[in-house]
Amino acid sequence: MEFFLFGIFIIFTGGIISIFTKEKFKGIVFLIFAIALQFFILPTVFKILIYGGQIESLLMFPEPIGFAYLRLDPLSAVFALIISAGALLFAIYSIEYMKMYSGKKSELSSYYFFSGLLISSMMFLILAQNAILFLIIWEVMSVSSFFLVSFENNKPEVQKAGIYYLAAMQIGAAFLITAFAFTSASSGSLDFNSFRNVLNSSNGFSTLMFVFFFLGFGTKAGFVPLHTWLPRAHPAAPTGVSALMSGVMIKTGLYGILRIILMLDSPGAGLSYGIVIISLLTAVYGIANAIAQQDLKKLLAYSSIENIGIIGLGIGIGMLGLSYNKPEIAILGFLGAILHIINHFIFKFLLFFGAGIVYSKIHTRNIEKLGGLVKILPYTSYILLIGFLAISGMPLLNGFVGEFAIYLGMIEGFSVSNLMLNITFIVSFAGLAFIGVMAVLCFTKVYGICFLGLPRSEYKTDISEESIWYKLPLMMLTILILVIGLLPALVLPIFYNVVQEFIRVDVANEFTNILHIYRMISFTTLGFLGVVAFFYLLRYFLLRNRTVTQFKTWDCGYQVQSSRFQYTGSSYVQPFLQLIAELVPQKIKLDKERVLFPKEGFFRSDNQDFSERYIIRPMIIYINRFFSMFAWIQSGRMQQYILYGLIFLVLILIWIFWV
Amino acid sequence: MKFLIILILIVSPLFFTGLINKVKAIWAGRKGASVFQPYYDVFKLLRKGEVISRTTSFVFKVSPAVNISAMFFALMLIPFPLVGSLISFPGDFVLFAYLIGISRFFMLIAALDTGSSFEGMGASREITFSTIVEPAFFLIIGSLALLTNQNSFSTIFEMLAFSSVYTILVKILFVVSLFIMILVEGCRVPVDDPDTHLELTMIHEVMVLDYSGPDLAFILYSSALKMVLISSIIANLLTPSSLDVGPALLIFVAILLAISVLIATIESLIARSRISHVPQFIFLMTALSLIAFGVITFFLHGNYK
Amino acid sequence: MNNILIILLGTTMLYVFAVSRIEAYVKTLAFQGVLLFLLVIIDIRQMSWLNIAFLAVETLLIKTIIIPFFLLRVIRKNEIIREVEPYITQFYSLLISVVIFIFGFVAAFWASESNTDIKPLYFGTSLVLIIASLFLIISRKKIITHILGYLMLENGIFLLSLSVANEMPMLVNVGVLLDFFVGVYLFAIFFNKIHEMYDGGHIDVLTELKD
Amino acid sequence: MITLVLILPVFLGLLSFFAKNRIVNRIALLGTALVNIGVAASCWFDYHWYWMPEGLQEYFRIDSIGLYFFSVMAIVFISVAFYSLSYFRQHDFSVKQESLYVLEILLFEIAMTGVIFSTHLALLWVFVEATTLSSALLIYFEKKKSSLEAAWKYVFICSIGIALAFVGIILLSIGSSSIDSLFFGDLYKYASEINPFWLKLSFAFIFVGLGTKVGIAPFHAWLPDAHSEAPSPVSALLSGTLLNTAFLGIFRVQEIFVYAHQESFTNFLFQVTGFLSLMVCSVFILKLKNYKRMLAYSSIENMGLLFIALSLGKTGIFIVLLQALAHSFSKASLFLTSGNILYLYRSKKIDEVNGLLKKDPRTGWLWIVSMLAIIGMPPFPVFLSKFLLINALWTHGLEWLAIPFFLFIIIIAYGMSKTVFKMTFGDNEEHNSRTKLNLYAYLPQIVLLIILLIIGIYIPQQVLELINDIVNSIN
Repeated sequence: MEFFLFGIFIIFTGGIISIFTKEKFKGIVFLIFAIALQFFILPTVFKILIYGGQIESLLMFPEPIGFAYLRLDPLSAVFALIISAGALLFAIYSIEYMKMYSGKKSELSSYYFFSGLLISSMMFLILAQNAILFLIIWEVMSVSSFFLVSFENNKPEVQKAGIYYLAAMQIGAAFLITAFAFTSASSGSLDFNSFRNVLNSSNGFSTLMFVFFFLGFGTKAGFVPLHTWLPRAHPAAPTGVSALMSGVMIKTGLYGILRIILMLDSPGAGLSYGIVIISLLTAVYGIANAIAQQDLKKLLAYSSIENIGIIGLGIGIGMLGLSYNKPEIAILGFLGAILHIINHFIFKFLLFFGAGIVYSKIHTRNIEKLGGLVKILPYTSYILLIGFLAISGMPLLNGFVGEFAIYLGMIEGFSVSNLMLNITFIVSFAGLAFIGVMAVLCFTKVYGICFLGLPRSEYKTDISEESIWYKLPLMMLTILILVIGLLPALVLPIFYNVVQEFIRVDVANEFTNILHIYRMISFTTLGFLGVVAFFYLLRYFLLRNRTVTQFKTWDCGYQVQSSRFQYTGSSYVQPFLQLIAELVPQKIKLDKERVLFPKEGFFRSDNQDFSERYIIRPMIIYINRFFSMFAWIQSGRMQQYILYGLIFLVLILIWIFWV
Repeated sequence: MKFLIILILIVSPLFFTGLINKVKAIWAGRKGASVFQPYYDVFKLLRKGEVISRTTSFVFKVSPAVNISAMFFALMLIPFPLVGSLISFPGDFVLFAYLIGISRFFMLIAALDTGSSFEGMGASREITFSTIVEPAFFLIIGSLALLTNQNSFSTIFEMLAFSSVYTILVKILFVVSLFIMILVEGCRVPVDDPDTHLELTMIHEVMVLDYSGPDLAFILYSSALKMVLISSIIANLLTPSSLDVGPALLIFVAILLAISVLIATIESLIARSRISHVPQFIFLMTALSLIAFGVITFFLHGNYK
Repeated sequence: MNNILIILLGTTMLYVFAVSRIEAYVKTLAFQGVLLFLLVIIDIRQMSWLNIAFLAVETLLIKTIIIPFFLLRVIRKNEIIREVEPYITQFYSLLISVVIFIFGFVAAFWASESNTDIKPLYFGTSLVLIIASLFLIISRKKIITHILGYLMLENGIFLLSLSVANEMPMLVNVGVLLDFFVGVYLFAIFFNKIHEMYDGGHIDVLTELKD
Repeated sequence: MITLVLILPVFLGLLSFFAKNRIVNRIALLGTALVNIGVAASCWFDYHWYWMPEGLQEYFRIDSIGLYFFSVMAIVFISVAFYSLSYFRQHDFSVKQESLYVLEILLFEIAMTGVIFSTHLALLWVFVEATTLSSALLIYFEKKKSSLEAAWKYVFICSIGIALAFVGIILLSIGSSSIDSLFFGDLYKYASEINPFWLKLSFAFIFVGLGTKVGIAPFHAWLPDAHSEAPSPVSALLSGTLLNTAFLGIFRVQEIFVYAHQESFTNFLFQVTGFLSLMVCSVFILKLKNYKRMLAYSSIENMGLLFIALSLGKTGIFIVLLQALAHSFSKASLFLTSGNILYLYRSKKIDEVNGLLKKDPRTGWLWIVSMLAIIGMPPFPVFLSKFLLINALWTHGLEWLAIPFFLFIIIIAYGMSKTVFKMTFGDNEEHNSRTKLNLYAYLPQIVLLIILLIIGIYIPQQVLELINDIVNSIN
């Protein structure tokens, strides 16, 4: 444990030291510390994951914190894994990416300092077992990430996004503080273990507390309708930070939820259904909005919401399995959730890095302005194809592995004879398919429009090839994707102990069955890969001594004058958006003169966030209106002020005489 | 045995296409080309060179191969009455759907790769309709799994016997909706018209406008195979499991033929509907599957209520 | 005897609401000082001589002589001879003051029943003085009037403390007196400043700071 | 000891007033500050040990809570004293002005010390009034129109309030005529003999009076003006120590109710006013134009928190002490930093300040961190007190109060952070000429924040003992 803690300390000091180093070495220094972090964290983590068990150490604080256990159990270990891996990738990537901001010394120092703070706080968070300590670290995490989000704070929109993010985090924290305070008050201790009997007492209070916890952690994780900060914060932040936040930090919210679930003996069916429904909603909502986006990073942010929904679905299924006492369902649900947490971390890092590379080269994130990047940035483009396939949950790649476990969980669930359960599972079964195909729509749009075809705007001519600092993390992530995607049976056993932690009975046999299924899948998919290769070679040999002419796109003889004639992203998704127009409200601004020979028109369509437009904004407006009613009290008239006091005095006197 | 059937099915798809054309010709009062015409076309294409757009990239070249091999492996997962499928494991139908999905993915980006507005339009329509078809298909398979309490293609269809009135009803509903799925995925009237190449209502054909030579051959073949896949699911639904192997397989093949004939008939009798009306038509599939699901739940939970 | 004095003291408040010249206010203040002095002198309870001497000095010297003259100087310096400008007209304020009177004495007698060792007349009059002077402060616009109102309030409180049997320690009395004195001095300073900076000691000029 | 802190400053002040010498001024100021610290420190070892001349024995005593507030005050005062050096540097005052400043600030400090240590209710009243009078001229120190208005409102409203408080005291002496003493000790001892009706009646007046000094709604109206118009170090003192001392007065009176088992009355009063103050703050926090006024409103909010906490019994007192300390230090640091900003930008308008981080990073970061400390970001102690407050609300069965509480708290936190980040972030094209501030403009805040950090994570054993001692000393 001391080893682990020292690792946390290492990355923190890394942040501090990089403040004092010369500008061009800051990144390198931070990278060195990040690598050191791996050596301290990973051995412990893998030991826990593979052999199970837990290590803990006791910190003694004075009142009011009191004693605080730091515990590393398999669940924490999973998150420690992605955090440390994320730190490493982030460090590598930042070196090249932050060259965009060379010359801003103080900003860069704060960037690395807060990155160190963020990573170390996340790492510490998953250990803390004491309510106040947990909350303290939680808030430190929020604040440090806030400073990272508002890195380019000279831009007003970035400032806005930062403040919005901070406010959202405050609301979430309010729920958490309330939940923790009430729970600890009624349990009489701040230690998590003491919460068990409170949360398991079968009265409305425990349910309420769970709801509060869910709201608090859900704000961080980005469950609908608490997600609105995500699509604002991610585009604002530097790409490395967006990756770190979307890949790792929002997972801490899920960690919290899972931690609370671990405290429940058997989660109530009602809660489980609630989580399934909300997650389904989140996923559909997220991907539907992602489809509509034109900003690359905003799109990725919404897709994070979608993936959070999928993970939540897995969790919900696991909880249902527990509450109906069907371990074979629960194991699949939780396994799927954990797998998808890992997978989403991997491909979301990949995609954000890719988006960042595009931004750093082309200096735009607007999909409609991009195109034909595959000719300019071949390496990135080919790697990103894998990334997009993976995030759309295509077989061969890791996205499918996680989702398949969730599918299997539902299929197992069909065998339970319970009307409610059947309906839920069928609906979510079809729903997940719907989400999958929408993901295909979304990411074919991104890849087809941005990377294929012809450029839709003038790029600056000398776009250099990607540097090694860009290639390295992409390569690492691709290898991970392929390994998990092609050989899931090798990777899965690592997560056995985690799942075991949730299902208290021994599920070794079920697990071996699952492994067998995954072997079948990897066998099939590898065969599939072989056949693809075969057909490609066949094509090659067929064409070897034939003439292959390069010509402009035939297009039924219709000759394209300029690249602006290509299909745009918005036109690609327009038919689908018409089908779901209610879910993604479009704001269309069209002015063209209605004369016989119109000169010049203007058309602009941008989509708004449903819950922001119909839930968040009205709430803010009403609160403002309420408070503005009292604006007159500070009128500057002294006698009025004295009168307040006298009136209040009289009121008190009246009260005294009455009582 | 399995291998034999799969072999047959691997060579047969183009035959079904030919059959459809033949029947259509007969409906039109023409003599029509030979049933094996599609084979001649494909072989001709395989022997030709290619014209490839300068705009395109690696994706454009690889996607036909991905497409065709995806269909092959989907075929591996399809069971046959009393014989079962080549590869079978719990949840294999999910993999089946996702294999079709990956082929779709590649076809879409290949279409966008040409940078032509025309093919982009086709891709956009293709995926829009798939977003409706896909959940419905999962609804069907899911409800079947629920009904039979099984978790893989082959076992599901083993368990499906003409046991009760419910199952018959369910089967009919599913058959109809799956048939709609064929029309959509196979780009048939009233969703799409495979005969034309130059109409703004085109969906599938327009996506592959820029393909030529072997690639086009692959595509033609795999789209034919896709139809066979789905119709063989229908056939599975309809084949009575009380027979022994020989007759069962015969009925199986007969149903496949019948489906192609039916498609041809519809195509010759009905006009293609406006593109804006297509979604409603596809939603019919979802609706039917939902009804069927309702029937199933009633069947499962109604008796003890 | 002292009851008459107290009634007189009460009626000064009515007079205050009746008249509208500032100098008259100051004179009233001085008169109140005299009355308080007499009250202190007349009912010599078993107080320590030191205490009596102190109170005598306080009332006669400070309340009656020093502060009024000091204020007169301030007023003359800033040549305020204009009328006071009430928010509420003379008539209504007079009416209200009468109401205050009635309320004060009702409260006093009620209190004396509940608690035996307070003298109802003292108590009532002091209540009247306090409430009336607060009303004066709220209802008038001139800052000087506020200061005068504050002083009358202090007189009322003094009377109230007289009405209580037990007395404060000397230290406290000295402190109170010191505060009172310094306070008035400060008021005068600020009043002069305000007159320099804004022309006219009108409270409405002091409404710059607001949200 | 107490005589030292009560008498010495007078001499020093008068000395510097008459000497008219910059060196003497500094010696007087820092000397007093150091003496205070020294006395506080020596009392930490044994606060029952003190020396007083016979006559004053009974009037001044150091009890545990007095020591606690005195130490807080001493620390704030020394940081203010050091900052004043930089303040003198910022506006080059004449020697005369400096001496006047020193004299007034020392008198102010003495008055507050008196409030903390006095054991007699009326004496406490005297010192509270003295604080008003001594600080009034300080508010008007920079001789601006607006500051004159602020000072007038401050001194007049507070005087009226204090007068009412005296009425309250007299009423109490009527009610407690059987005791015939206003020493807190006696009042506590014979609390049960006091006629509850008169007790409540008197408390109504005393609460209005001292509450006016504490600046709790609805008697808060003078506070934003005074705190925003005073020179920054003075604002720091006003907000960081004066409010606390006035609060201590109410605290001591409220203890009578605890001993008389009448506290339900005061608790309700405290909750009402507390939430009123939270609300007042959240009404204005979003529509303010002046950053010093923002700080003032946040003081109102924090006083509200103190009162809510005070209404929650034993656990409440722990929160009160923690919160009082946290608020004093962070608010002092904020006001001192606002002095830097005022110096750098020559404006109190929020819109005219931006890009602080670029103009002067140290000031910028101090501004941000102090803000985080006041809105209750961990690891600063305000967070602890808020958590414990919610906790206590639950244990007192008032959990529904958490809803308005968080509504207000979130709005306030949002408003403050929005303003602060608007000021610190962004570039500033207009003034890129960095104006140098000397070390004393940063050091005090840094020290205060470091102390806060320590308290927030790891409350030292002695402090904890003292706090527990206070909590237990209440029956």
